[in-house]
Amino acid sequence: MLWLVILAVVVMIAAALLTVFLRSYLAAVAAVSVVSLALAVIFALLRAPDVALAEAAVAAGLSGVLLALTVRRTGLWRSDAGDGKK
Amino acid sequence: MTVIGDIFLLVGAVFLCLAALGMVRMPDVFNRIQTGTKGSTLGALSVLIGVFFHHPDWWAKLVVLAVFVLVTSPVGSSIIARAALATGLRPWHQAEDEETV
Amino acid sequence: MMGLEIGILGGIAVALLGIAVLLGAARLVLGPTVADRVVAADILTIITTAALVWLALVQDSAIVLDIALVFGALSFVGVVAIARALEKRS
Amino acid sequence: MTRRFAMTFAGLLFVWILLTGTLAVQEIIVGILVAAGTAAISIRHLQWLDDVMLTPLLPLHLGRYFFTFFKALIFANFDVARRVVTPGMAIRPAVVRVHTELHSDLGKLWLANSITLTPGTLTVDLDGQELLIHWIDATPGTDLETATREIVAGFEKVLKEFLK
Repeated sequence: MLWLVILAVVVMIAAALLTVFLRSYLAAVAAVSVVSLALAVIFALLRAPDVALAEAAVAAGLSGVLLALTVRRTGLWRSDAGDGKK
Repeated sequence: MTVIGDIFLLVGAVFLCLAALGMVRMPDVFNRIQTGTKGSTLGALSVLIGVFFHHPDWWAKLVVLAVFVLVTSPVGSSIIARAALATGLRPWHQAEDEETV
Repeated sequence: MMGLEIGILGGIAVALLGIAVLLGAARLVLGPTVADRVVAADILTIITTAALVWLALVQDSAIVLDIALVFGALSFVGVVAIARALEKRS
Repeated sequence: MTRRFAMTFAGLLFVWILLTGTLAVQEIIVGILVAAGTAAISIRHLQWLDDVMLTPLLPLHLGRYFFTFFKALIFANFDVARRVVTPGMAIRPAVVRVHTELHSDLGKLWLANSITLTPGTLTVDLDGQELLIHWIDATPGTDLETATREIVAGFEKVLKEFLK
């Protein structure tokens, strides 16, 4: 079990670093949703199912949708550099 | 019963693992979606069946989850493929030309 | 850590799931285009849903199934939203 | 409209019963209220429900569909697994455009989903009656148009029994 928590933490940290360093906003949104995914798994592993439920509902779903819609509405994808059409 | 459940769980894990491996190995987005979505759908279904053999009293929620995975996973992959097409990723261009001839 | 018993087959299944998560995360980190990363996130959510169902079995608590359900539903909506936003940038 | 309401209501109530997992009277009453409310709100956006042809034979057709579908899904997985573990790239991607005879949105969605989970094919785009299909392995020499047509026709035949 401990190894699973460590694995989830590693994935979470990787995705969080990716969120910071990615130049494309949309890719960063995808990485953020992976962060909250890993966080929900950690909560579930640590036997806090109610917290995990809230985390899955709010962070994985709503914040991803909101961020994606924001990127779409504000046209921030125009400032994408490099990380896109290849 | 438990052994059958374990076998289904194992098969599901193998297919999920193969799907992820396909994601890493395939050369372009569309092939990644192909390998990823098929393997993960059957893998998830197989895990659900395995859990059903361990805990038959959970059947109702497992059925809802199975229907959910079956409906959403192909829709999700199709929509990503469509978005990839819209962003201008077209690795198969020559093949398409050959065909129309 | 928590004294949960997992059989040998179950242990192998966990290891495979862990490898699958790592491989998916590798595609998320490497993937040259945005679409690659979104696909990786999508596959990771499906793997996670399956892993949560399995976790419900290990912890023997049906509420984890609810987490899997909510998680599957909302992450699908999230992936669709990202894909739609990606589509618009063409 | 009544038909649509009845279908939505029945479906939602069924899901409610599955999720709560009991047949206790108070749960059912709450479920009826919630299902009726949700159905009343969402009914205007559910035009696709009109595409389902309700016949006594519907369960039979659904069963036949799922039989074909699961056979294809399992075959597809072994196919994909073989490609993934084969050293080198065992793929030759190509793209094909095919015409479908299904008119309803639900029918086309269902067809597209089925194709995505069939061996070697992926629905990329749906444009009117045209499906854009990506092939993972277009072996030279095979007639791709015909091969795709066959796959599409196989599902179409089953789906046309209960969808417009």
